[in-house]
Amino acid sequence: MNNKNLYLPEMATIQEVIEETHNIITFRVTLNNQEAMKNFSFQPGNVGQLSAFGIGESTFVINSPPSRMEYLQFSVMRSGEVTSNLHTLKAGDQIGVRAPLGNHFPYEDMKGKDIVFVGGGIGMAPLRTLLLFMLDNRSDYGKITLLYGARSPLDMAFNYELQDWLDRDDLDTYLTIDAEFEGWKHNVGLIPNVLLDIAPSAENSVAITCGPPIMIKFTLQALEKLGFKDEQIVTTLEKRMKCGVGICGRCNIGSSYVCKDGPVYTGAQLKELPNEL
Amino acid sequence: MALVKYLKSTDLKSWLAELAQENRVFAPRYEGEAVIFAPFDPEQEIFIKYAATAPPKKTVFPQSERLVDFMYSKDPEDLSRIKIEAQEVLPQGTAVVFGGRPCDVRGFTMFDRVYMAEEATDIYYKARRDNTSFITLACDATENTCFCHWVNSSPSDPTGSDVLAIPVEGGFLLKAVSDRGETLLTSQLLSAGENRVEEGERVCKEVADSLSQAPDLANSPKKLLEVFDNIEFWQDVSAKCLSCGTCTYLCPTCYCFNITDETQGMKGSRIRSWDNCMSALFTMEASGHNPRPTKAHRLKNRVGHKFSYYPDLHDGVISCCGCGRCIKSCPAGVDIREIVLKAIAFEPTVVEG
Amino acid sequence: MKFQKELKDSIRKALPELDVVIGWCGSFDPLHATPHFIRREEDIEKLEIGPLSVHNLATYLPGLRGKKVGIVVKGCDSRSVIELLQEKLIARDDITIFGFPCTGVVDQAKIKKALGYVGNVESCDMSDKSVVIVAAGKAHSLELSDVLADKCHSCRYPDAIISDIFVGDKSGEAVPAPADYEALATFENLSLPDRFGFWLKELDRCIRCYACRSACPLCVCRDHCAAESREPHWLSQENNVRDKLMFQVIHAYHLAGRCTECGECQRACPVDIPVLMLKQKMNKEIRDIFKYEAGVDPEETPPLLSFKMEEENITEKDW
Amino acid sequence: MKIGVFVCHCGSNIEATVDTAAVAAAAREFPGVVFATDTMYTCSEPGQDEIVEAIKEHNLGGVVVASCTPRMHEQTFRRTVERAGLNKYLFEMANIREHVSWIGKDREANTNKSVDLVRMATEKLMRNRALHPKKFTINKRVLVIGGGVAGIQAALDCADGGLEVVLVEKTTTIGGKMAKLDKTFPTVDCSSCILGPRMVDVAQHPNITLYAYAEIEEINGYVGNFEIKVKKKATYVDWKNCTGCGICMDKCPSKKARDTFNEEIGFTKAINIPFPQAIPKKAKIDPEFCTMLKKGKCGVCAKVCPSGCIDYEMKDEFVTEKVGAIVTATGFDLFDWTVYGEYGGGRYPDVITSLQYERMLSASGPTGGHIKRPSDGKEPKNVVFIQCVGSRDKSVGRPYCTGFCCMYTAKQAILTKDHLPLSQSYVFYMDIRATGKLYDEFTRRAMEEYDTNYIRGRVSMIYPKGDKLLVRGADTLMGTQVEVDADLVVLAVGAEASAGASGLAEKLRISYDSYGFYMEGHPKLKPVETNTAGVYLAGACQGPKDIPSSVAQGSAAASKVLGLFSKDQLESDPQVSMVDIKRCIGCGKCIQTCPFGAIKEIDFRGMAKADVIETICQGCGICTSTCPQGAIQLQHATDNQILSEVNALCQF
Amino acid sequence: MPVLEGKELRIVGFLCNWCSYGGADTAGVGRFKQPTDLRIIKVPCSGRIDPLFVVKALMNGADGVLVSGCHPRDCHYAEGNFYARRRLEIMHKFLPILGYEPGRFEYTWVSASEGQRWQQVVTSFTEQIHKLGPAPKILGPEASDTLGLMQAAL
Repeated sequence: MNNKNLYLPEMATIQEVIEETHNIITFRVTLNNQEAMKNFSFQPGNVGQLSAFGIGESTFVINSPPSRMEYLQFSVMRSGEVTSNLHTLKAGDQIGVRAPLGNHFPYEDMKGKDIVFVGGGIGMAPLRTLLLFMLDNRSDYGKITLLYGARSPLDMAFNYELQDWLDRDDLDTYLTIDAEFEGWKHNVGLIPNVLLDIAPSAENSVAITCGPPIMIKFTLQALEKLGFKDEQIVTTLEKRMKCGVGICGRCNIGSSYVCKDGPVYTGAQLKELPNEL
Repeated sequence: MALVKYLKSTDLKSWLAELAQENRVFAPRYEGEAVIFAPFDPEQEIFIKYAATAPPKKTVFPQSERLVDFMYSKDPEDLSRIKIEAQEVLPQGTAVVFGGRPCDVRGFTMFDRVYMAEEATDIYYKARRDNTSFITLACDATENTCFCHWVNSSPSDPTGSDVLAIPVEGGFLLKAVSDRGETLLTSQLLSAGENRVEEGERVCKEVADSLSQAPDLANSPKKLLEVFDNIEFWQDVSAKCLSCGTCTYLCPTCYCFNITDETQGMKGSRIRSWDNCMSALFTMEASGHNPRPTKAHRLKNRVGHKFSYYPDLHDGVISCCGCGRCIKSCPAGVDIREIVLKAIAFEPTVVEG
Repeated sequence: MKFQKELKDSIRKALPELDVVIGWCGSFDPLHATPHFIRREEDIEKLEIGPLSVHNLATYLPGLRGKKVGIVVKGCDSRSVIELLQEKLIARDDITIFGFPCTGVVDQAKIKKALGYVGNVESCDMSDKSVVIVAAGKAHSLELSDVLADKCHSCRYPDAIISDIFVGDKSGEAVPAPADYEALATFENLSLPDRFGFWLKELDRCIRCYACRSACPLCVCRDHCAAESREPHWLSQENNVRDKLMFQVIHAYHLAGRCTECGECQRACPVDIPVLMLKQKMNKEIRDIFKYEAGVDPEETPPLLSFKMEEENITEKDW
Repeated sequence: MKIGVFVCHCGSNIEATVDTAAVAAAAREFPGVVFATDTMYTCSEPGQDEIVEAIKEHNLGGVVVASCTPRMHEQTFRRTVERAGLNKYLFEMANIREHVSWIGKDREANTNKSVDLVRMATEKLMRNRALHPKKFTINKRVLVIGGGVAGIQAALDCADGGLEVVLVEKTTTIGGKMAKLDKTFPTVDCSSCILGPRMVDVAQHPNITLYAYAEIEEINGYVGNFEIKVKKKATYVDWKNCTGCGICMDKCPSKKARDTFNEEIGFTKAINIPFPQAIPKKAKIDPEFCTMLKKGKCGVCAKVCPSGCIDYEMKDEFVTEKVGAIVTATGFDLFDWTVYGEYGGGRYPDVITSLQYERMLSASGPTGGHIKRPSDGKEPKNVVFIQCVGSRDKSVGRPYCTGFCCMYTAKQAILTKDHLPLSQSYVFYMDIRATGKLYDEFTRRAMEEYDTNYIRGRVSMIYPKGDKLLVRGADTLMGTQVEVDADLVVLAVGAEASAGASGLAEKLRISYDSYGFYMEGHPKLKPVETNTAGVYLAGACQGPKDIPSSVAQGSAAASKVLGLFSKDQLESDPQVSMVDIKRCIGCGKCIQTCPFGAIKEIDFRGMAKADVIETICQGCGICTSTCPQGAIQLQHATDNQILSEVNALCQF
Repeated sequence: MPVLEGKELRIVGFLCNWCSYGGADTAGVGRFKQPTDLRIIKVPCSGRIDPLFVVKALMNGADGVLVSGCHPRDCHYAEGNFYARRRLEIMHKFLPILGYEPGRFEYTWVSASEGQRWQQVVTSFTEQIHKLGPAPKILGPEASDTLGLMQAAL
């Protein structure tokens, strides 16, 4: 048996805070224990619990790829007590990290296939991990398409690397916002509609989508229209979590614990689970 | 054959006092009109006439416990540089629990599969579980709410226990059921018990026989999933539920918890406390979205977890020990047996044409 | 009960217009009843009213807002209905109230105390005066009055104060004598340290299940109770007696001038903590200061939600 | 949050009994505090600069200043932190001067207490949020309540400043108490000669709408947007067409109507115009005395009125006015002196009030300016003036000094001599209070040039002796008993709050003192503001005042209004309540208890929820303490903020 | 921790901003000497004071709680102290059932000009609390933690 304390966070230091949007910030953190940092290993899609000591913990995906290990990156959208508190932290501040937790994207199974990323808002965070990972292992994958949408350009995270993605020859990047905005040169329209316009081929493809529930719902419908089968679709789920290790009991959908067995699910797996999202 | 001893009723307190020299000893006590487990106190009567109102769950899984203490300290050179130390608070010492019933103690085995899983072990739970011995009292009578025999157990089931105490004439027949149990039975107060084994077996059999025929619940995992989307079914069975936490907190197998932080000045603690899947807050997300917004959804999860999801993950073992506390203590008289049977019996109405 | 048939008939008549009628029926043993939600004609037959009809069904009303609900009420329950109407938490037009002349309900804790463990209950017969319980083949006999709930002994409103359909004969006018709070007075004879110690000792076994709150017909915050919120953060989730007692004070204060002393909080408590006494204390003071009784007039305003420029019965400290 | 703590010495005011350096040192140990220091004068320019610099250097997210009371300098420091780019609500004060250093000398205990207060402030500060005011437009019209000299001044100043003014007067004419005066001290100017033209200005000013014989029925809304319901009481005369010719009054057969303008020295007609210079000069029927209204017989006035204005069927009428600010100038009333048995309790006709005497002195008054004893119409020889009647007297519940009686008594003594050169005036006084410009000189003239006999002492008894009144009192300077055979006794009756003051205060939501005078915003620094934004005070409604002070306040109130209206939009105080819509169950208890009607029920996805109207909310927090689940929270005084202060103090 | 051992008891005051806090200021300006035990929490209005704050303070270890607002009819918010009076009175009457002496908590009215009255109130309340001595305290998570010590004290 493993005698590691499941609940004891590793102390870490915030190296950098990036203000992404008015309500999203990104932390780049390193574990204080250098040995632990050096040995830290994870898979794209794994999540971690960040501690605001005195307030509580909250779950975020590690959105830097395992291929880049100078720091671990987490993006935090302000919504509740914990995230509001995390938003007050600055570079140099201490933070608790419990990671990696959960499952990961089945990137091995995706080798040799065309990849379609569809991300909405903060849902871009998990996709970023896998995208960067695939770009770092570019030859393993076929054509890669990215569709990233947000309410407005002001709500678009990872602004600083979007141009690089747009410029790359080995990546087809599409950006979209919900409504016209002065100076916006990319698509305007809801993600599912833009997706149908781009119409990526389902042939030998995998679609990975993440975003707010309503976007997911319509994106799945759009993907279906484009001929994607359930097993060709991958998404991530969100639930209220506490322990992060499948014990505390709240994040289950039937017998699957999103914190431990998820957060990554294929469309086919989702169909197997009871309907309780 | 395992070690068997006899204890006179009149020596019970003395024996527990002996055990209390090395261990924290818990025994049932009568308070208000309730029977609860409390630290053994020779001044207080040990109440074993019937099963305790609250099971001894808290002896291994306390109502709340500090998981991590954290302390802030400032760098005197630069007060904005704050060091945070997080320190685990592991339970210490050994304990003996006397007077739990077979259902109560078997409940811990439901915890064990989750808390002491190979890939992730809860060391807080494990520390207590490994250091707590159970001298379990076999039942010599049953109540209307008892249904341990529905869930593959019996009034004298020793699963999870270290010693099984069977009430016999003038005292108890003590049967060691684990190695640890044997070490508990070394007191001079105990006499040989072999000559009473037969009497003990008779007591157990009589009680077992007094129970009515148990229904077959093998189908429950499948049937509960079948009614998952039938919201009317769940609204119907949950109508009288008040969404309180009595059933979960009194349940020997309910193991869900919450984690909250409390601070005062420069220090604080991360606390684990019992949580309750019947509460709306249990699954309420920061955004306000709640995947289980009504008591129908929540009761569905509670019943589903015990009779479907858990068995699905753990070789068909139902995560219910049949103690009946959730029925007996429910302020609205919700009866989980009724719900499970109803689900098993449920046949979707075929719409003709 | 003799008017049970009449009640069933009137429910049968009203049911087509209603989504549900809430009453009581038999439960897991003959000694207990349970709330009964009548949606279909065939559910009516199971209805049973009598001394086991302990539950205050008004608790369910706020959760059924927007539905057409019929509810069977004892006199005391009707006061909760009035209070809910007063606070506009239910709409009068949406509910149909079935009243009956209540002759008192039992206190299960008293039965438990009187009989101890009885084993399997096989039958329970309640006549006007006595209770005969057969359990594990043995008959136990009790005086009904010995096991009636305390509130029934000092009941002033045996008939529903408000009802649309009343079956049976009303037992008469409300008994005018005010509740005398005898038990409270006895408790208040204790010294202050003894009272302090009493509450700590009693609350110590609280499991924080909040059944007291969930069963309370006037705890209308439900999912948003201050007990578990962090904003405001009144209580920690730790298992400590301070927070347990603090919650009981919060509960009592939030009910001040609203509580009708139906006793559901205490009845629901699985570990039998005498939490009703705190509410009774509030009510007694409210009665003495404001001459006010909750749950008798749907047009009234609870005293803590109103004021007078001159308060006749408040004497302020003279420094 | 990174917090900076500044502990002020306040020179030696704090430092003398509090070890400020030790407080700062203790503060450095508190959670969040990254910088703490003690400073000589934190409120001084260098002190404030130090805060600004520290905010920048240490990247502070909040500041605590431990110094004087926040009532003194909270605004100052809020501006300071704002200057450094912080939101001004990320600031807290610990009051270690008024509440610590000034009330005890135990340095250890004071230091220890100061540390606690700073700890509380930091704990609260950590839960503060940046708050941002909302802007709203204002209705640049002003309501002036009361048409005495203060109200007239305020109305004219506002109107001249270009504002539309609504002036509401309770009686049928403006002019107030000043219009009743004969002369004014210390210049002995003719009162109506100086007031009259201003009254005419009011009548003629295009920006002023005058409602005379009207009262305030209802006030709703908030600063910038009040809505006023005015009750125009029935006069039974159509004022639109009444020319004020006075024929009705001449012909009216009912001659025993109460003449309030003349302080009931004599009677007036049932239909009357109170005095020739009345503004508006319009007739009004007193229904109590009109035989037509009482018995349905007579109708003379209707017959004689050349413009057919009489309307016996007239009813009270209501008009609604929308304004952005309110000036209250409701003046004062006279103390009811008849409680004094020693002065005859009202039984002797020749004991009159100073204001009655004033009417008697006035050439346009009921006696045509002749001083006549009410009892027999004879000219008096010995006139006794008694001061402090209902002033400075605890036994009648009037411990305060009315302030202007000394002066008008001197004036009346002088005028008596002017009217009746052979008369002799006596003044019984307690002290002479003559603190204004040229005032003391004036009282001296009364004594020295007009030979008024000033006797320092109180009158113990007045009783009739033949056709005279024997006034017996003490001369405390001489230590003797004095008796004067008086022909007329004039009582210098003190001022009290006007009869309807408290009722109006409740409509205005302003507070008043135990005597009914309105409370100003600050006794020193906010003399014409009230604690309700947009409501200002002028004149004697705030406390007894002489004419120049009343006029000065009228102008001051007007300048406040003009200042308020110099902006097109106002900012609402963001310390208002906010509803957590997820937690609100829509029970409406907060709506029920809000004194301002600032919470309304809204429909949110089919559920009832409470919603705060930010511009109306005044920030009292009654709703927060009413809501059982704490779903409505007063910003800047939330449950968690107050609980954090409690916990900072009590958690052993 | 923050109390001066043997010298002070822990007294918490809740004062409305407009009257009583000003009254305490006036007392300070007048240099009216007062005991040092009291710590003042400023609230906008006595109507803002949830009587549960009083209970919270006592249960967390305060020895006395004093609430002061504007005199009735003088409330800055017109009605706040009328509500406060009812609510605080009820709590005042309620506390003894928990075992707190009635004098542990008092409420009163002091206006901004009543510096002297404030001095009088603080002095007399502090004396009252000192006369009562330390309030009963809850000393640990379990009842026995407190009860044991109470027993020992007897």
